[in-house]
Amino acid sequence: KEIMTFLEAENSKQKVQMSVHQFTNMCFKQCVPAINNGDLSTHEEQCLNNCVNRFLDTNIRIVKGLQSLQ
Amino acid sequence: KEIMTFLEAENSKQKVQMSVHQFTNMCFKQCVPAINNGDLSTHEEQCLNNCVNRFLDTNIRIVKGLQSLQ
Amino acid sequence: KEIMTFLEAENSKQKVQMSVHQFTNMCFKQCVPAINNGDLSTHEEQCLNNCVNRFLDTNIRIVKGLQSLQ
Amino acid sequence: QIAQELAVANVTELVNKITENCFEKCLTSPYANAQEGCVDQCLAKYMRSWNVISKAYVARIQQASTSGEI
Amino acid sequence: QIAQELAVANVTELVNKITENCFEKCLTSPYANAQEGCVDQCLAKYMRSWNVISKAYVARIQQASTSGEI
Amino acid sequence: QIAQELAVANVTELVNKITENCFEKCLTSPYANAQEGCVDQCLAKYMRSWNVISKAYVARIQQASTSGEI
Repeated sequence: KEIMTFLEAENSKQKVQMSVHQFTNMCFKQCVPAINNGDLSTHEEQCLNNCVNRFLDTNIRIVKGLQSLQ
Repeated sequence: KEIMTFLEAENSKQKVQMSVHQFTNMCFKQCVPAINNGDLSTHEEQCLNNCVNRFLDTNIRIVKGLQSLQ
Repeated sequence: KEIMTFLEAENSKQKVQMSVHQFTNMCFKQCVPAINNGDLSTHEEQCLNNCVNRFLDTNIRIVKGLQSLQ
Repeated sequence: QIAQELAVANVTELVNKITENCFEKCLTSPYANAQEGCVDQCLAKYMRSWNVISKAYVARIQQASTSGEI
Repeated sequence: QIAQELAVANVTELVNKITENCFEKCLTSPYANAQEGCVDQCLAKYMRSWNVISKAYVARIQQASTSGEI
Repeated sequence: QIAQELAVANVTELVNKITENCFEKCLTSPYANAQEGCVDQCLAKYMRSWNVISKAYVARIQQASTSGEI
Protein backbone atom coordinates (compact mmCIF):
# COMPACT_ATOMS: atom_id res chain seq x y z
CA LYS A 1 0.00 0.00 0.00
CA GLU A 2 2.82 2.39 0.82
CA ILE A 3 4.38 1.49 -2.51
CA MET A 4 1.14 2.42 -4.30
CA THR A 5 1.03 5.81 -2.55
CA PHE A 6 4.66 6.39 -3.45
CA LEU A 7 4.05 5.44 -7.10
CA GLU A 8 1.00 7.70 -7.36
CA ALA A 9 2.87 10.64 -5.85
CA GLU A 10 5.80 10.04 -8.23
CA ASN A 11 3.39 9.78 -11.15
CA SER A 12 1.65 13.10 -10.45
CA LYS A 13 5.01 14.81 -9.74
CA GLN A 14 6.21 13.46 -13.08
CA LYS A 15 3.11 14.83 -14.88
CA VAL A 16 3.63 18.29 -13.37
CA GLN A 17 7.30 18.28 -14.44
CA MET A 18 6.44 17.18 -17.98
CA SER A 19 3.87 20.00 -18.20
CA VAL A 20 6.50 22.49 -17.01
CA HIS A 21 8.80 21.23 -19.79
CA GLN A 22 6.02 21.70 -22.36
CA PHE A 23 5.03 25.19 -21.15
CA THR A 24 8.63 26.42 -20.87
CA ASN A 25 9.38 25.17 -24.40
CA MET A 26 6.29 26.94 -25.78
CA CYS A 27 6.50 30.21 -23.82
CA PHE A 28 10.29 30.60 -24.18
CA LYS A 29 9.88 30.60 -27.98
CA GLN A 30 7.35 33.44 -27.81
CA CYS A 31 8.50 35.53 -24.85
CA VAL A 32 12.29 35.46 -25.36
CA PRO A 33 12.75 36.55 -28.99
CA ALA A 34 16.50 37.34 -28.83
CA ILE A 35 19.43 36.35 -26.63
CA ASN A 36 21.35 39.44 -25.48
CA ASN A 37 22.40 38.26 -22.05
CA GLY A 38 21.71 35.51 -19.53
CA ASP A 39 19.13 37.38 -17.42
CA LEU A 40 15.40 37.69 -17.96
CA SER A 41 14.09 41.24 -18.38
CA THR A 42 11.05 42.30 -16.34
CA HIS A 43 9.08 42.29 -19.60
CA GLU A 44 10.18 38.73 -20.48
CA GLU A 45 9.37 37.43 -16.99
CA GLN A 46 5.92 39.05 -17.08
CA CYS A 47 5.31 37.55 -20.52
CA LEU A 48 6.27 34.06 -19.29
CA ASN A 49 3.89 34.39 -16.33
CA ASN A 50 1.08 35.61 -18.57
CA CYS A 51 1.81 32.89 -21.13
CA VAL A 52 1.41 29.95 -18.77
CA ASN A 53 -1.64 31.49 -17.07
CA ARG A 54 -3.42 32.30 -20.36
CA PHE A 55 -2.57 28.81 -21.67
CA LEU A 56 -4.16 27.24 -18.59
CA ASP A 57 -7.20 29.55 -18.93
CA THR A 58 -7.53 28.41 -22.56
CA ASN A 59 -7.21 24.76 -21.54
CA ILE A 60 -9.94 25.09 -18.89
CA ARG A 61 -12.25 26.96 -21.31
CA ILE A 62 -11.81 24.26 -23.99
CA VAL A 63 -12.58 21.46 -21.49
CA LYS A 64 -15.72 23.30 -20.31
CA GLY A 65 -16.76 24.03 -23.90
CA LEU A 66 -16.40 20.36 -24.89
CA GLN A 67 -18.36 19.27 -21.81
CA SER A 68 -21.23 21.63 -22.73
CA LEU A 69 -21.37 20.06 -26.22
CA GLN A 70 -22.21 16.62 -24.80
CA LYS B 1 -10.30 -15.62 -30.43
CA GLU B 2 -13.20 -13.16 -30.12
CA ILE B 3 -11.05 -11.07 -27.80
CA MET B 4 -8.30 -10.96 -30.47
CA THR B 5 -10.79 -9.79 -33.11
CA PHE B 6 -12.09 -7.13 -30.71
CA LEU B 7 -8.57 -5.95 -29.90
CA GLU B 8 -7.58 -5.76 -33.56
CA ALA B 9 -10.72 -3.78 -34.45
CA GLU B 10 -10.10 -1.39 -31.54
CA ASN B 11 -6.48 -1.03 -32.59
CA SER B 12 -7.30 -0.07 -36.19
CA LYS B 13 -10.10 2.27 -35.02
CA GLN B 14 -7.58 3.88 -32.70
CA LYS B 15 -5.07 4.32 -35.55
CA VAL B 16 -7.69 6.00 -37.75
CA GLN B 17 -8.65 8.38 -34.93
CA MET B 18 -5.01 9.26 -34.22
CA SER B 19 -4.50 10.00 -37.94
CA VAL B 20 -7.59 12.24 -37.92
CA HIS B 21 -6.09 14.12 -34.94
CA GLN B 22 -2.80 14.54 -36.83
CA PHE B 23 -4.44 15.68 -40.09
CA THR B 24 -6.85 18.10 -38.37
CA ASN B 25 -3.98 19.64 -36.40
CA MET B 26 -1.93 20.11 -39.59
CA CYS B 27 -4.69 21.26 -41.97
CA PHE B 28 -6.40 23.56 -39.44
CA LYS B 29 -3.15 25.55 -39.08
CA GLN B 30 -2.98 26.09 -42.86
CA CYS B 31 -6.63 26.33 -43.92
CA VAL B 32 -8.05 28.42 -41.06
CA PRO B 33 -5.73 31.44 -40.86
CA ALA B 34 -7.98 33.68 -38.73
CA ILE B 35 -10.86 33.20 -36.30
CA ASN B 36 -13.75 35.52 -37.20
CA ASN B 37 -16.64 33.28 -36.23
CA GLY B 38 -17.41 29.70 -35.29
CA ASP B 39 -18.45 28.48 -38.76
CA LEU B 40 -16.29 27.16 -41.58
CA SER B 41 -16.48 29.12 -44.83
CA THR B 42 -16.95 27.16 -48.07
CA HIS B 43 -13.38 28.08 -48.93
CA GLU B 44 -12.03 26.77 -45.61
CA GLU B 45 -13.99 23.52 -45.90
CA GLN B 46 -12.74 22.96 -49.45
CA CYS B 47 -9.18 23.65 -48.31
CA LEU B 48 -9.49 21.09 -45.48
CA ASN B 49 -10.79 18.46 -47.92
CA ASN B 50 -7.99 19.19 -50.39
CA CYS B 51 -5.41 19.22 -47.61
CA VAL B 52 -6.14 15.72 -46.32
CA ASN B 53 -6.50 14.27 -49.83
CA ARG B 54 -3.26 15.83 -51.11
CA PHE B 55 -1.46 14.69 -47.93
CA LEU B 56 -2.63 11.11 -48.53
CA ASP B 57 -1.61 11.37 -52.22
CA THR B 58 1.84 12.52 -51.10
CA ASN B 59 2.08 9.68 -48.58
CA ILE B 60 1.21 7.06 -51.21
CA ARG B 61 3.66 8.57 -53.72
CA ILE B 62 6.48 8.51 -51.13
CA VAL B 63 5.79 4.86 -50.24
CA LYS B 64 5.78 3.87 -53.94
CA GLY B 65 8.92 5.91 -54.57
CA LEU B 66 10.76 4.22 -51.70
CA GLN B 67 9.63 0.78 -52.89
CA SER B 68 10.98 1.48 -56.39
CA LEU B 69 14.39 2.36 -54.86
CA GLN B 70 14.81 -1.13 -53.42
CA LYS C 1 24.27 -13.58 -22.43
CA GLU C 2 24.60 -13.52 -26.22
CA ILE C 3 20.99 -12.40 -26.40
CA MET C 4 21.72 -9.51 -24.02
CA THR C 5 24.68 -8.40 -26.15
CA PHE C 6 22.49 -8.61 -29.28
CA LEU C 7 19.70 -6.60 -27.63
CA GLU C 8 22.09 -3.91 -26.40
CA ALA C 9 23.68 -3.59 -29.84
CA GLU C 10 20.23 -3.37 -31.47
CA ASN C 11 19.18 -0.79 -28.90
CA SER C 12 22.12 1.52 -29.52
CA LYS C 13 21.81 1.06 -33.31
CA GLN C 14 18.15 2.02 -32.94
CA LYS C 15 19.04 5.16 -30.93
CA VAL C 16 21.55 6.25 -33.58
CA GLN C 17 18.97 5.75 -36.35
CA MET C 18 16.30 7.70 -34.45
CA SER C 19 18.79 10.55 -33.95
CA VAL C 20 19.56 10.54 -37.69
CA HIS C 21 15.80 10.82 -38.36
CA GLN C 22 15.54 13.77 -35.96
CA PHE C 23 18.61 15.60 -37.35
CA THR C 24 17.63 15.03 -41.01
CA ASN C 25 14.12 16.34 -40.31
CA MET C 26 15.50 19.47 -38.62
CA CYS C 27 18.41 20.24 -40.97
CA PHE C 28 16.47 19.48 -44.19
CA LYS C 29 13.92 22.18 -43.25
CA GLN C 30 16.68 24.77 -42.84
CA CYS C 31 19.26 23.76 -45.45
CA VAL C 32 16.98 22.82 -48.37
CA PRO C 33 14.67 25.84 -48.76
CA ALA C 34 13.33 25.02 -52.26
CA ILE C 35 12.96 21.93 -54.43
CA ASN C 36 14.35 22.56 -57.91
CA ASN C 37 15.74 19.12 -58.66
CA GLY C 38 16.55 15.83 -56.95
CA ASP C 39 20.25 16.50 -56.29
CA LEU C 40 21.88 18.30 -53.38
CA SER C 41 23.94 21.35 -54.28
CA THR C 42 27.43 21.67 -52.76
CA HIS C 43 26.05 24.50 -50.64
CA GLU C 44 23.13 22.39 -49.36
CA GLU C 45 25.41 19.45 -48.54
CA GLN C 46 27.84 21.71 -46.68
CA CYS C 47 24.93 23.25 -44.76
CA LEU C 48 23.65 19.78 -43.73
CA ASN C 49 27.13 18.79 -42.51
CA ASN C 50 27.49 22.06 -40.55
CA CYS C 51 23.96 21.74 -39.17
CA VAL C 52 24.43 18.33 -37.56
CA ASN C 53 27.91 19.20 -36.27
CA ARG C 54 26.81 22.53 -34.76
CA PHE C 55 23.75 20.84 -33.22
CA LEU C 56 25.98 18.24 -31.56
CA ASP C 57 28.37 21.00 -30.37
CA THR C 58 25.37 22.81 -28.86
CA ASN C 59 24.16 19.61 -27.20
CA ILE C 60 27.57 18.94 -25.62
CA ARG C 61 27.89 22.56 -24.45
CA ILE C 62 24.41 22.45 -22.81
CA VAL C 63 25.25 19.18 -21.01
CA LYS C 64 28.56 20.63 -19.73
CA GLY C 65 26.83 23.87 -18.74
CA LEU C 66 24.18 22.01 -16.75
CA GLN C 67 26.83 19.86 -15.05
CA SER C 68 28.74 22.97 -13.96
CA LEU C 69 25.53 24.35 -12.36
CA GLN C 70 25.33 21.43 -9.94
CA GLN D 1 -12.31 -1.36 -20.32
CA ILE D 2 -9.73 -1.15 -23.09
CA ALA D 3 -12.27 0.67 -25.27
CA GLN D 4 -12.81 3.12 -22.40
CA GLU D 5 -9.10 3.80 -21.99
CA LEU D 6 -8.80 4.50 -25.72
CA ALA D 7 -11.75 6.90 -25.50
CA VAL D 8 -10.03 8.76 -22.67
CA ALA D 9 -6.79 8.90 -24.68
CA ASN D 10 -8.72 10.32 -27.65
CA VAL D 11 -10.44 13.05 -25.64
CA THR D 12 -7.13 13.99 -24.01
CA GLU D 13 -5.45 14.22 -27.44
CA LEU D 14 -8.36 16.33 -28.74
CA VAL D 15 -8.26 18.73 -25.75
CA ASN D 16 -4.47 19.12 -26.09
CA LYS D 17 -4.56 19.80 -29.84
CA ILE D 18 -7.45 22.28 -29.59
CA THR D 19 -5.81 24.11 -26.68
CA GLU D 20 -2.51 24.42 -28.56
CA ASN D 21 -4.12 25.56 -31.83
CA CYS D 22 -6.56 28.01 -30.28
CA PHE D 23 -3.91 29.42 -27.92
CA GLU D 24 -1.70 29.98 -30.98
CA LYS D 25 -4.46 31.57 -33.07
CA CYS D 26 -6.17 33.67 -30.38
CA LEU D 27 -3.48 34.80 -27.94
CA THR D 28 -0.28 36.63 -28.75
CA SER D 29 2.74 37.75 -26.78
CA PRO D 30 2.83 39.42 -24.18
CA TYR D 31 -0.36 37.45 -23.41
CA ALA D 32 -1.80 40.21 -21.21
CA ASN D 33 -5.45 39.74 -22.25
CA ALA D 34 -7.71 36.70 -22.22
CA GLN D 35 -9.52 36.14 -25.54
CA GLU D 36 -12.49 34.03 -24.45
CA GLY D 37 -14.72 34.94 -27.41
CA CYS D 38 -12.04 33.97 -29.90
CA VAL D 39 -11.31 30.72 -28.00
CA ASP D 40 -15.00 29.74 -28.11
CA GLN D 41 -15.23 30.41 -31.87
CA CYS D 42 -11.95 28.60 -32.45
CA LEU D 43 -13.23 25.54 -30.57
CA ALA D 44 -16.36 25.49 -32.75
CA LYS D 45 -14.28 25.85 -35.93
CA TYR D 46 -11.90 23.09 -34.80
CA MET D 47 -14.69 20.61 -34.08
CA ARG D 48 -16.22 21.32 -37.52
CA SER D 49 -12.79 20.85 -39.11
CA TRP D 50 -12.35 17.55 -37.25
CA ASN D 51 -15.62 16.31 -38.74
CA VAL D 52 -14.71 17.42 -42.29
CA ILE D 53 -11.28 15.73 -42.08
CA SER D 54 -12.74 12.60 -40.50
CA LYS D 55 -15.34 12.19 -43.28
CA ALA D 56 -12.79 12.83 -46.03
CA TYR D 57 -10.30 10.35 -44.55
CA VAL D 58 -12.86 7.58 -44.00
CA ALA D 59 -14.10 8.11 -47.59
CA ARG D 60 -10.53 7.62 -48.87
CA ILE D 61 -10.06 4.45 -46.79
CA GLN D 62 -13.35 3.00 -48.09
CA GLN D 63 -12.52 3.95 -51.68
CA ALA D 64 -9.08 2.28 -51.41
CA SER D 65 -10.70 -0.73 -49.77
CA THR D 66 -13.34 -1.06 -52.54
CA SER D 67 -10.82 -0.69 -55.36
CA GLY D 68 -8.72 -3.42 -53.73
CA GLU D 69 -5.77 -1.08 -53.11
CA ILE D 70 -5.57 -2.17 -49.48
CA GLN E 1 15.01 3.27 -8.33
CA ILE E 2 11.83 4.43 -10.06
CA ALA E 3 12.39 7.94 -8.72
CA GLN E 4 15.88 7.80 -10.17
CA GLU E 5 14.68 6.73 -13.61
CA LEU E 6 12.17 9.60 -13.63
CA ALA E 7 14.94 12.01 -12.66
CA VAL E 8 17.01 10.76 -15.59
CA ALA E 9 14.02 11.14 -17.93
CA ASN E 10 13.54 14.71 -16.71
CA VAL E 11 17.14 15.72 -17.23
CA THR E 12 17.12 14.14 -20.71
CA GLU E 13 13.94 16.06 -21.61
CA LEU E 14 15.47 19.28 -20.26
CA VAL E 15 18.72 18.82 -22.20
CA ASN E 16 16.80 18.06 -25.42
CA LYS E 17 14.48 21.06 -25.13
CA ILE E 18 17.28 23.49 -24.26
CA THR E 19 19.46 22.19 -27.10
CA GLU E 20 16.61 22.58 -29.62
CA ASN E 21 15.61 26.06 -28.43
CA CYS E 22 19.14 27.44 -28.14
CA PHE E 23 20.21 25.91 -31.46
CA GLU E 24 17.18 27.60 -33.05
CA LYS E 25 17.81 30.98 -31.40
CA CYS E 26 21.61 31.13 -31.67
CA LEU E 27 22.58 29.33 -34.89
CA THR E 28 21.32 30.03 -38.37
CA SER E 29 21.77 28.46 -41.78
CA PRO E 30 24.44 27.77 -43.21
CA TYR E 31 25.61 27.00 -39.65
CA ALA E 32 29.25 27.80 -40.44
CA ASN E 33 30.10 29.40 -37.07
CA ALA E 34 29.76 28.13 -33.51
CA GLN E 35 27.97 30.57 -31.18
CA GLU E 36 29.18 29.45 -27.78
CA GLY E 37 28.61 32.78 -26.02
CA CYS E 38 25.01 32.92 -27.19
CA VAL E 39 24.43 29.27 -26.24
CA ASP E 40 25.70 29.91 -22.68
CA GLN E 41 23.44 32.96 -22.27
CA CYS E 42 20.52 31.07 -23.78
CA LEU E 43 21.02 28.21 -21.31
CA ALA E 44 20.99 30.68 -18.40
CA LYS E 45 17.82 32.36 -19.76
CA TYR E 46 16.12 28.99 -20.29
CA MET E 47 16.83 27.80 -16.74
CA ARG E 48 15.45 31.09 -15.33
CA SER E 49 12.38 30.71 -17.56
CA TRP E 50 11.90 27.13 -16.33
CA ASN E 51 11.83 28.39 -12.75
CA VAL E 52 9.38 31.21 -13.53
CA ILE E 53 7.01 28.82 -15.35
CA SER E 54 7.35 26.16 -12.65
CA LYS E 55 6.44 28.63 -9.85
CA ALA E 56 3.50 30.06 -11.82
CA TYR E 57 2.12 26.59 -12.64
CA VAL E 58 2.46 25.24 -9.10
CA ALA E 59 0.76 28.42 -7.81
CA ARG E 60 -2.19 27.77 -10.18
CA ILE E 61 -2.45 24.14 -9.08
CA GLN E 62 -2.44 25.14 -5.40
CA GLN E 63 -5.00 27.90 -6.02
CA ALA E 64 -7.31 25.48 -7.85
CA SER E 65 -6.77 22.90 -5.11
CA THR E 66 -7.63 25.43 -2.33
CA SER E 67 -10.74 26.72 -4.09
CA GLY E 68 -11.93 23.12 -4.51
CA GLU E 69 -11.79 23.28 -8.32
CA ILE E 70 -9.80 20.05 -8.47
CA GLN F 1 12.34 -10.83 -35.01
CA ILE F 2 13.20 -7.86 -32.80
CA ALA F 3 15.60 -6.60 -35.49
CA GLN F 4 12.74 -6.88 -38.00
CA GLU F 5 10.34 -4.87 -35.82
CA LEU F 6 12.95 -2.15 -35.45
CA ALA F 7 13.45 -2.10 -39.23
CA VAL F 8 9.69 -1.64 -39.70
CA ALA F 9 9.67 1.16 -37.10
CA ASN F 10 12.51 2.87 -38.96
CA VAL F 11 10.86 2.70 -42.36
CA THR F 12 7.59 4.00 -40.87
CA GLU F 13 9.43 6.91 -39.24
CA LEU F 14 11.22 7.64 -42.55
CA VAL F 15 7.98 7.58 -44.57
CA ASN F 16 6.24 9.87 -42.06
CA LYS F 17 9.06 12.42 -41.94
CA ILE F 18 9.48 12.53 -45.75
CA THR F 19 5.73 12.88 -46.26
CA GLU F 20 5.51 15.75 -43.78
CA ASN F 21 8.56 17.58 -45.16
CA CYS F 22 7.70 17.14 -48.84
CA PHE F 23 4.04 18.03 -48.27
CA GLU F 24 5.21 21.21 -46.54
CA LYS F 25 7.74 22.12 -49.24
CA CYS F 26 5.72 21.15 -52.35
CA LEU F 27 2.05 21.81 -51.57
CA THR F 28 0.50 25.05 -50.37
CA SER F 29 -2.94 26.12 -49.23
CA PRO F 30 -5.62 25.76 -50.74
CA TYR F 31 -4.02 22.48 -51.85
CA ALA F 32 -5.98 22.33 -55.11
CA ASN F 33 -3.19 20.85 -57.27
CA ALA F 34 -1.09 17.72 -56.88
CA GLN F 35 2.65 18.35 -57.24
CA GLU F 36 3.97 14.92 -58.13
CA GLY F 37 7.14 16.13 -59.86
CA CYS F 38 8.13 18.21 -56.84
CA VAL F 39 7.33 15.32 -54.46
CA ASP F 40 9.57 12.94 -56.43
CA GLN F 41 12.47 15.41 -56.42
CA CYS F 42 11.90 16.16 -52.74
CA LEU F 43 12.05 12.42 -51.92
CA ALA F 44 15.36 12.10 -53.80
CA LYS F 45 16.77 15.17 -51.99
CA TYR F 46 15.60 13.87 -48.61
CA MET F 47 17.22 10.45 -49.08
CA ARG F 48 20.50 12.13 -50.09
CA SER F 49 20.24 14.40 -47.03
CA TRP F 50 19.63 11.36 -44.80
CA ASN F 51 22.85 9.80 -46.07
CA VAL F 52 24.87 13.00 -45.57
CA ILE F 53 23.58 13.43 -42.00
CA SER F 54 24.06 9.74 -41.20
CA LYS F 55 27.71 9.77 -42.34
CA ALA F 56 28.44 13.02 -40.46
CA TYR F 57 26.84 11.74 -37.25
CA VAL F 58 28.58 8.34 -37.33
CA ALA F 59 31.89 10.15 -37.99
CA ARG F 60 31.32 12.28 -34.86
CA ILE F 61 30.49 9.23 -32.75
CA GLN F 62 33.62 7.41 -33.94
CA GLN F 63 35.78 10.48 -33.36
CA ALA F 64 34.43 10.89 -29.80
CA SER F 65 34.88 7.16 -29.22
CA THR F 66 38.52 7.25 -30.44
CA SER F 67 39.46 10.31 -28.39
CA GLY F 68 38.01 8.60 -25.31
CA GLU F 69 35.27 11.24 -24.86
CA ILE F 70 32.62 8.53 -24.60
